Amino acid sequence: MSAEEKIVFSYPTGLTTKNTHYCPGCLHGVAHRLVAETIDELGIREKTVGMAPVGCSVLAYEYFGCDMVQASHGRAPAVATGVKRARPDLYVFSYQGDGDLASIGLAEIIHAANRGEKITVIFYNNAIYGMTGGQMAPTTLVGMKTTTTPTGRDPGERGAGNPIRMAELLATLFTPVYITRQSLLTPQDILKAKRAIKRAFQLQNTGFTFVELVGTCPTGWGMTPSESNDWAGEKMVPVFPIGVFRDTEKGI
Amino acid sequence: MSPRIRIYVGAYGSGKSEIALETALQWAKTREKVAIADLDLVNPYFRSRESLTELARAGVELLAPPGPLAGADLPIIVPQVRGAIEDPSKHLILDVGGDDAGSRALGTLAPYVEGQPWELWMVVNNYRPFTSDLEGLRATIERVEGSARLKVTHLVANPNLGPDTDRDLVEAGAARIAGFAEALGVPLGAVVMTADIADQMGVTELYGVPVIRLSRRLAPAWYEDPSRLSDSRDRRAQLIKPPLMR
Amino acid sequence: MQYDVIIAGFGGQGVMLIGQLLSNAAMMQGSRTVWMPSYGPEMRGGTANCTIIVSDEEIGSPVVPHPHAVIAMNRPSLDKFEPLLQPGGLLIINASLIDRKAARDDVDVIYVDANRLAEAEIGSAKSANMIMLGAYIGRTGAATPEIVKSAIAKKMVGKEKFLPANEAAIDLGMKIAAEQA
Amino acid sequence: MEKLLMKGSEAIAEAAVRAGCKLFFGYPITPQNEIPEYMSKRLFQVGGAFVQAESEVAASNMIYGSAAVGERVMTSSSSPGMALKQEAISYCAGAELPVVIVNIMRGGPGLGGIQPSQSDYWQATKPGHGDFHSLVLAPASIQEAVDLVMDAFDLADQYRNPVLILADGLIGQMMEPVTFRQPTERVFDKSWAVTGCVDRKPNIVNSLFLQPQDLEDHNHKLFRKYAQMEREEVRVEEYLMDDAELAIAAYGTTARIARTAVDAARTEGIKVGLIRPITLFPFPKAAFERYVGQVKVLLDVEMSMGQMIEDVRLAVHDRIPVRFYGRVGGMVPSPGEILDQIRTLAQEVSQ
Repeated sequence: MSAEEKIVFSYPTGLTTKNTHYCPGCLHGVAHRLVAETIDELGIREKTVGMAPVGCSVLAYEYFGCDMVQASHGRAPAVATGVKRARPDLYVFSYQGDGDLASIGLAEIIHAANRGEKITVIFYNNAIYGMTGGQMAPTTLVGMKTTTTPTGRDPGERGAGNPIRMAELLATLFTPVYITRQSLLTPQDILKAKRAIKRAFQLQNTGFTFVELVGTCPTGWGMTPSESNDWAGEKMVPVFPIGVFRDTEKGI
Repeated sequence: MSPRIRIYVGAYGSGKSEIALETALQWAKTREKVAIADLDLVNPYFRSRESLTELARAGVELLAPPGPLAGADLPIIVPQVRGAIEDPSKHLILDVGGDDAGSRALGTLAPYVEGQPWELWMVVNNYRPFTSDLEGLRATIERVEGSARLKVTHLVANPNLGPDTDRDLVEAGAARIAGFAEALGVPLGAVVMTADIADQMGVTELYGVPVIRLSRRLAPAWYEDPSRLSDSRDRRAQLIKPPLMR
Repeated sequence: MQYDVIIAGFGGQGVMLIGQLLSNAAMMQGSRTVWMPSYGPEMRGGTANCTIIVSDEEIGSPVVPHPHAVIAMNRPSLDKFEPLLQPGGLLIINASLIDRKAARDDVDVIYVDANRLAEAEIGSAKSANMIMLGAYIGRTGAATPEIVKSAIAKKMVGKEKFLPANEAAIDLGMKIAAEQA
Repeated sequence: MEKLLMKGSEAIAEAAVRAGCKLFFGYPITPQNEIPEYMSKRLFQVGGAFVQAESEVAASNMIYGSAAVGERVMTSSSSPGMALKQEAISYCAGAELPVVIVNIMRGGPGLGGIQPSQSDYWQATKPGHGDFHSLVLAPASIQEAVDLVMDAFDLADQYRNPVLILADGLIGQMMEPVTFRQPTERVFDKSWAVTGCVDRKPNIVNSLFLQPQDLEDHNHKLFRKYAQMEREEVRVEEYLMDDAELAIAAYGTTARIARTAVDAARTEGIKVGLIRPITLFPFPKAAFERYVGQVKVLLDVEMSMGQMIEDVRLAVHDRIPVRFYGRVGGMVPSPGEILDQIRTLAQEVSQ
């Protein structure tokens, strides 16, 4: 390579070369890439074990270039606990969606956080169940139509509840060391999200670290990719504000 | 010749995928570059992607998730679908999932479809719940149009009761759906029936629209079995009889 | 030869403990043995009981519906287990807390004023259970006093100062059993 | 070797530690609390870890995680808790992970009761979702519990499959003298474990198969393992069966009670024996089949409503009539009750 040449794109070794199955405009691929780049930059691919969830990213075990474990629905933090307690020398992360983490796996995520398991949890929040065909998620916005809230999520008469804000909820616990919410909606957002993921991995061996990512689901939402990005920025971000909710090292 | 993009929507179990397949195979006889896209994200069974071999033999391109993902319980729209929508040389049939839940996938693509020549055919079986009367059908169309973000241009009459379908049933159903079409101000696009009933009736057209002859491709072999026996209706009656009454 | 005994009383009277001591002593003398507790709600507040079997041969059923001996530390225990005792069996009654005599006339009975003696002679009401255990081994010979005492010593590592009182309680129980023979 | 008088639950925990179990994840439920309590003290002494999980569901998924990195790991529970563990047990079977699970059974259904029971025979031998088996070991004494727990870890590693210790509340709660043998020195291939992909391709621990054909092949592979277990791992104890005309089928504590009844019946001249399955899966079919033509009636005795009796009947294919006697809800059959049953059957047979 000559001095003038500049690499503008390279494939992180933290990812396999397998093509992902994600729909056009879906931001799971971006989130995967950020995790993979982090693994590469920290040089920890050979001592990292990832947990794949149940949900649209169920096949994540085929995409990450490190050792992977497929977990049952919602239990990735428990499985990660088993891995990390057995091998504290490994870097351990789970990659989970909103149904997996904030609904069926709510007990597992809260208690893993509260025990201070030395793991990093990457939480992709797109306010819908993608895999099963667009049902209400715990993070679905009020008024948002899904296949199980056909008239829009109604916390009133229909008793469908309000969106759960996981980053804020986990930040009520004393134990976690790093909790942040970032978005993947613009290139600038993505750069910030990358820094957050990297910080989470760097802090992993000091305690529980959590990165929520505001993402989209063009297919589940019935929108084009660019419409979904706009919609997420306008509707989701006000409910799921971007920010750092805990960074004990920085006194937050 | 009808526009190069034909979209099929309808309630769950209305027969969309069968008709989409049949249309693709018919088009392949008279048109170049025919493709069918499987947008059925909702129901992992009986999807058009299962007829891969037959489509390949007819020269129809199937746009569906590759390999093992075809059997996955994952809502996948392959990027080639948008490419085909925007390619003026392609004749594209979109097989959309059932009801408004299924047609949300179409909403993702609606802005690209809008600039192209297209028709949206809604398959109606008056022997199914929710579409057996005019009000139910009107509500279903509204739901589907809401999530598809496109208007229904035609109704397709597909009156049937599965293996128990006979000529009388088809004639009565087609008349009823033709009435719905008139009441709604949406033209009828076609009437669908199995090949043997079409032969019995000796028709290739009905209510001024073509008859689509169906040879139930997606139903698994066991599904046909009861009707091959002498009298499936009697069989069913026996099964329904409460065991304690005997 | 098989010895079996149900020891019963209030929670806190040390019935589980003397059962374990007996079982440990049996093991140390080379016998086969089982200690089986009642457990759960019964342990909290109500009556607690355990079954101990000491045998030269392999022990089959750990469940003994009709024991050869019953040590009753309180009235409810006596009411519950006296009817289950084998004819000719041994009934040891804590006379300090039980205000009635044995109802059976086909069994061997020892009355031990255990709580009063524990306070008056040993100097600690807590030793009542040890006096009862002493009476049991004195009458049956299921284990020798020496081996029971070494089982106690093993159990009381770090609390050796209580050892003499416990040993005295065993001896006192044996004496009572001998007196009532 | 020194004898220790130990409670069944403690002995099971200690045996696991001596077998090299480094991790334990559990959730409190009576009557097995002594196991997590013991482990919470003991494992940190041997450089292992103990976590009181938020639920049985989480605990069993934690063992899935630790097994995935190739460490020896155990969890324990009692009947209602076992129902919650079934999820991860199926995943362990599907992903071929070696785990050891202890079930100290209590009465059911529902919240049931905390007294001893054998009401989980079905749950143990016909477990979870999907086609799979756990290897199920049923001890009848504390010493046997200790020995079986140590074997369980080897069996789990050998077959890469869940191994279940199924014991009733009596085994968990009673004390008997035990000795601990040295663990075997067997070495097992764990190249499949997710230990970090140094100098190798990444490993994936997974039970998802998208292609029906692949999943069918995987099921067939699992069932070849179960077939091998049926050939090589069956364990059964026969007692006084040589001349037996009547035989009792019972496992666990019930079998011990039955043995006392058999002894008593023998003194009355009744030719009765006992067949005690030690492995409930694989079930010792041959041990029963062998007595077709010799034994005139089998009496199945359980602390449940007749669960194992199905396997006994299958084993003899109706060529020996099988009768049933059971107590449930924490009611433990006495030797006398069983003796009465034996006497009645003996009379029937002689007529």
